[in-house]
Amino acid sequence: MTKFNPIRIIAFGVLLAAVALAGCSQKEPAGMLRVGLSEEPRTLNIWLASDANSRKILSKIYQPLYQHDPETLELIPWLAADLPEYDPETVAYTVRLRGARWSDGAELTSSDVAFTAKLIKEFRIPRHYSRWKFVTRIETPDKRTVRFFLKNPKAIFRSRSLTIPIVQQKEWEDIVRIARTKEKPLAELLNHQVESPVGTGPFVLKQWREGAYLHMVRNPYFFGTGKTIAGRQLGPHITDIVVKIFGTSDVAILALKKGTIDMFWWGIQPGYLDDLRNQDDIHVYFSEKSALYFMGFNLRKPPSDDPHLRRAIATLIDKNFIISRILQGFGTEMYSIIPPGNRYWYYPEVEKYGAKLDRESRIRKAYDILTEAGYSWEAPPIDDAGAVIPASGIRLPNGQPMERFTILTPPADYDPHRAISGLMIQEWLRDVGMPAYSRPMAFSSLLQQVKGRHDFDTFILGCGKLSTDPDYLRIFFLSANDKPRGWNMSGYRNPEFDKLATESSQAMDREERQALVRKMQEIVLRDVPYYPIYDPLLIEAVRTDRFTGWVEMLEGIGNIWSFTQLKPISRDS
Amino acid sequence: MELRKYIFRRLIEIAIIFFVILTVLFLLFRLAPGDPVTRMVDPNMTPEDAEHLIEQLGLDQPIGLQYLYYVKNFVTGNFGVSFHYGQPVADIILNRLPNTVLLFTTSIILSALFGIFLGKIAAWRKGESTDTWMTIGALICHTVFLPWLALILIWLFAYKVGWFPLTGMISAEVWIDPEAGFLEKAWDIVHHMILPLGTLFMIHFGSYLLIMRSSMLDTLKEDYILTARAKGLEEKTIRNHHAAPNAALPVVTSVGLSLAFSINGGALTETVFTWPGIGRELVFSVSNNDYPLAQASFLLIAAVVLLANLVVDVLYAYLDPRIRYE
Amino acid sequence: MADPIIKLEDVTKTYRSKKTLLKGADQTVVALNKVSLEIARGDIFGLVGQSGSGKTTTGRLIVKLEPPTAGRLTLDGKDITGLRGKRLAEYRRKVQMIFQDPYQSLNPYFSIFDTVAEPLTIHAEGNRAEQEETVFKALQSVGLSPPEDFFYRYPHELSGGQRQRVAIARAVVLKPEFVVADEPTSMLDASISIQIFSILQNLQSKMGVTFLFITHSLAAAWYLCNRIAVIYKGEIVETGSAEDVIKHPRHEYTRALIKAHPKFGKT
Amino acid sequence: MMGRFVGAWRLFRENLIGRIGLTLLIVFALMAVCSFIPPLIDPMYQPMHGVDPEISHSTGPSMKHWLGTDFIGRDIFSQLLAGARIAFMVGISAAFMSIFLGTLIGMIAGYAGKTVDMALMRLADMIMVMPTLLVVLILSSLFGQLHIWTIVLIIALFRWPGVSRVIRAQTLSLKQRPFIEAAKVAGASHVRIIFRHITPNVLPLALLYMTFRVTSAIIIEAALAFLGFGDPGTVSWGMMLQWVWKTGHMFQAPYWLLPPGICISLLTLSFYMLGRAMEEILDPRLRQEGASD
Repeated sequence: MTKFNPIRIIAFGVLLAAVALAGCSQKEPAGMLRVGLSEEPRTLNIWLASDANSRKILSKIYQPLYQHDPETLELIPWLAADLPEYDPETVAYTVRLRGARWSDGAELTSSDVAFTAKLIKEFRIPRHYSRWKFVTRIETPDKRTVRFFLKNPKAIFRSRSLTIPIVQQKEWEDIVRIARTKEKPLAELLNHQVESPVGTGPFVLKQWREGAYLHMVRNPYFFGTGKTIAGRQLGPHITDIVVKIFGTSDVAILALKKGTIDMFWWGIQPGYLDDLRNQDDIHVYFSEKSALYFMGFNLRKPPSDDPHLRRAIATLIDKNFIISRILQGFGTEMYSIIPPGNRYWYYPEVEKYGAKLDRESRIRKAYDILTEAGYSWEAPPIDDAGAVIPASGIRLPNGQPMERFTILTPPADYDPHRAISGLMIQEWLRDVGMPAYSRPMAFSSLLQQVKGRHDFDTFILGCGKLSTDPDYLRIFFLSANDKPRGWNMSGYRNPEFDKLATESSQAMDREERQALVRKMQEIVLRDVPYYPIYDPLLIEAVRTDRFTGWVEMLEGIGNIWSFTQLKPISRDS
Repeated sequence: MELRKYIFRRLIEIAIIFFVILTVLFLLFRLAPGDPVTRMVDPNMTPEDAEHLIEQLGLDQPIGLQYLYYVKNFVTGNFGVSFHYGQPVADIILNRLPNTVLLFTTSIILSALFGIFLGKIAAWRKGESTDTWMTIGALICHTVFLPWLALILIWLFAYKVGWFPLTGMISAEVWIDPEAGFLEKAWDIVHHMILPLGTLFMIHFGSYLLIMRSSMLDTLKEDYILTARAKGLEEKTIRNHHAAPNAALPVVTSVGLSLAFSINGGALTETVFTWPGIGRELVFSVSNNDYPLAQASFLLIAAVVLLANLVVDVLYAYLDPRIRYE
Repeated sequence: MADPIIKLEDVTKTYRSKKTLLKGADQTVVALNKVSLEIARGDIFGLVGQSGSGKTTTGRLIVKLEPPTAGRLTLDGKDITGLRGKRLAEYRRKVQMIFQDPYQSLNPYFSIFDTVAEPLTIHAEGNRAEQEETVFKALQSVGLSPPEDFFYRYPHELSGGQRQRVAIARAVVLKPEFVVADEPTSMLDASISIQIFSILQNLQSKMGVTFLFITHSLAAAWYLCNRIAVIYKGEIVETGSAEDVIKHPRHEYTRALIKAHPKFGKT
Repeated sequence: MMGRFVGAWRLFRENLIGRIGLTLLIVFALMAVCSFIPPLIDPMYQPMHGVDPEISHSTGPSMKHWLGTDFIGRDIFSQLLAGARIAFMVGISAAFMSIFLGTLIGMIAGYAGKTVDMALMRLADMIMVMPTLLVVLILSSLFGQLHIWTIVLIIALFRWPGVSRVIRAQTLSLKQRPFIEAAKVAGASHVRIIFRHITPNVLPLALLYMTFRVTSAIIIEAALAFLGFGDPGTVSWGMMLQWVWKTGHMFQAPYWLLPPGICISLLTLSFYMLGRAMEEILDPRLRQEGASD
């Protein structure tokens, strides 16, 4: 200890710093795309991967039979050779495969497809099972043909079931056989460690160094290379993808600005925009999301069981305030349950409570709705002279004073937008004298309370990734789904709606289904079990100095089309 | 003999404390509303799917039975499978632990050495302006808000000046490069470590400096220092050979006692710097309801702190024979 | 010796010394070894011995600060070991103690009034006015005057002698029957010691308090006491009237004590 | 009593660190008091709900908004003032509770000894090995977003062991002091001895520790809020930092990032300096592990 001399350590530190400066020049091959990701992917096991980050990686490896066209969102044959053929007699779909190869060189055959579907059914893989349980039989007449027999006509089969990723029978056979013998087969399957997934996609995983990065390289057997699909000439032209894990978006932004990553693969907070827009070699993309952020009411108990109250609350909510301030303008006001971006199914003619009104008019309108429904006040929000004043002591039509009215929101760490929206809504409801309290809760407690125990007044939640098929409309409001853990969280029960919903799920004619879905939207917005608030815009940024050719699409630029078409910019200078 | 008995007794105490923590933790996680299945907000997840998954994860069993399994597994060294990663918890922890140990121990050792050295000087110059400024500096370092400081350091040194990489522990470019040798990789880690290390260092060294200063002042009042002076020994010798080694003892204890507190800072630092360690993993697993991983990481931290305290106590007894233990 | 107020019969007290972490085993130290004493009512009884002889332990056993390891202690013939509750409170009223170090025996955060009145408060004696009256008298009796000047002062504002007077006032405020005075003057100057002695004598004669006067000084014991016991290494080596013990010491240790004190040669 | 206090004050005034600490503290206390003013001037200065009707994104300092506005147009300066109030509230109440618990438990353990001591101290050991921030983090993420008072309570419940150890040691030494024995001989009950005799003697030490606990409580609350586990219905400095961070203004808006961070650091510094100064004045022997946390 006595020999310890800090001078030496300082000198050493200075030396280190000097070396650091010298060693700063990083070299990267021209074809290497460096991507910043917020968190590590959860797993490479496709059956466990329910998180966005795993899906981002795995979607470049495992491929579905059909993709969506980036512009029209129509189905595009991907592993399949053409669109499925439907035979109404036998209620069967026939899919023919294109000649694709797995990344180990083996051929993709109809038995791989059948194997995948059977695996989902046998193990009842969560999130997939509901899309496959109505398939009664699968036939593989030859190596390139698969035929699926359905119990009854299902509108979602084409768009929902046939878009799941296909896995290789050879890779999974043994795992499945072992898992079958275990006490908890599903858990066994989910917990299986996949080191190097075998897929048919444009890239294969070369290395995953946990906590640091993932390295993917081009799949030499990728079926699309050189082909033109959906009018697009496919590559991939990039040789490597390096996915770096950042943890905090601020630092990832700095990395993008500094040039240590080429793409920022998750939503950017609006605060950075001014800065990023000013930088020449960065391009910012704004993509629509297929998302629904909404306020849900509990229809099982007073006071939110009263549609008048729900309409009054809907009137009081200033979507413009939420979008222009809390979302900084990067979102669209939603009026129906289906996002306006989903043009085919979206119905614009629904009731738009209080759209474009100012604060006072909202209060007046809500006051009118409530007075008409029999509500009374100790101090009403509108005085005798007709001016808006602070209100208090609202009473229900039966004369009882309204009890504490709670607005549950996710916590600030999960989504600050919804937490702050909840606070603002609380203030707006207080304007008409409602004893409203916004209460952010840990996400799983919130869901437990809303979805499990049904113990709440209202909540604000979001579905960040709605499918393009509108089947969720049925799932959210079907009476049969009003049960613990069921998706009808509001407890909405309407036989008229149920009938339409069931019809829509079996309508094989697209236009017939469109009409049904529109009618459903109208009913829902009349009864407001959910009140849609906003659909945020996805902001993504890339560097423009090394790669070009990003494809914009619903859900952003990180789609398969971008990664197969992206080209390095040659830098000869 | 006595020492062995003492250590044995302490180990038993530690085992009991550990067991209590283990039980409390189990209860906390199980009594909390919600479960890892609930938080999967995906309309494709039907109630039947959820029930099935809960059954498969073993979450449907009576809580008593779950507890028995949990204890049995812990005793047999099976820490279960992470709900989130689907990997054995032990693997994840073994993967993250070395990173934490590297960052944390380096920072503690460096800051203790620096703190002792500067504290010695400050005490020696008590009342002079050197002392005052050192003390004020140490206080500022010790009380600065860590995550905020960390972010500003990143902005300044990694972005503006560009001396260091932004965050993380290694750069992919170096490790992918087949030509990169061991030295290059080692340097890469060191390079990434400097900023988080600096942050932790700042927070800790201030407190060690203050403790050393106080302890040194006490030591200087002792008779043997007076004796040494009377013998006409050189001041520097007295300071470095007589006073400092004894005065450093409380710093050693405080390293042990404040370990739990330092771990808070460690977790924050790891989180801000995306350092792939236990602290960051714990914060992450907690927000994901990943009970097995969160429990195991927390217990690991508790065990380390408990054992560190024991080591410090024993060490202290060796270094200072006046200490008695009951 | 017709009416002993306090009686010790074969009282033994042992302590266990604690081991250190690295070395040493348990050791038993005998502080008192089968000590028997009888103290007559109204007496000032001297217990003389050098430090570590067990004289303080004897005092502490009598006031029940510590339990004896073996043997019997009685007050008015009633066994006092294991007293609890009401009977212990009763005993506390009757038996008090004056401590050696007046700097340590007063709570620095208590005013003089609080200190002296504390026993009254504890035993719920009188209301505030009555307590003030009692405390006033107690302070007067130990020679602190004017007493009201001392009421709201704190120990650190007093001299050693004044503090010891306060301590005595506290000990006698309940009008106890028996007081253990544990070297009450060893921390004080000789002149002040004499004043303290006369206070004790006064109290004995006026209030009829019996004192156990613990001291290391034979001279002090001879000056103050009727009867003396000499204690050496935890054993009583000699008991008798003050005259007897000093004029005709039977034990070697007593002789050594006397020899060490040149003053006795002259008287 | 008075004389003592005056003496201590004189010593304190000579202590540079104490002076700096006190000055800073007074500044922050003034800020906390002033936090009530802005909402009175105009509802848009209400720190939580008030927004400037004309500003809908973060702007820099101006005459109307001295430190600028945050992303939805709230005034940063009034948030900063409100944050001072919250910081004092959190710091002092958590510290007070933990010191109260720690002192009580320490005195009981030290005075009772034996089994009680053993049980309490093992409990203390157990709590001491748990990193408080991580514990609150776990609780907060498990049991929903916690209310600020719940957070305060948890911090208090997990920060007493350090104090109780010191108080126990102090009690052990006090227990041997003759004035305690004198009280015993006078017939004082255990309760009376603990509360009337020991308490005033350990109080200065407890008070000293309180300043350190204030610091740690403020830091824990701030870190928790910063990570997003705080009470979003409260405008604390940590929450302000969380807003800067989560809305992507981290490196864009120094007028918003710097003030709360500086305030957290300086307020904790001021309490810490105060503690150090008190420590040096009270008794050098009291210095034990104060600086370690």
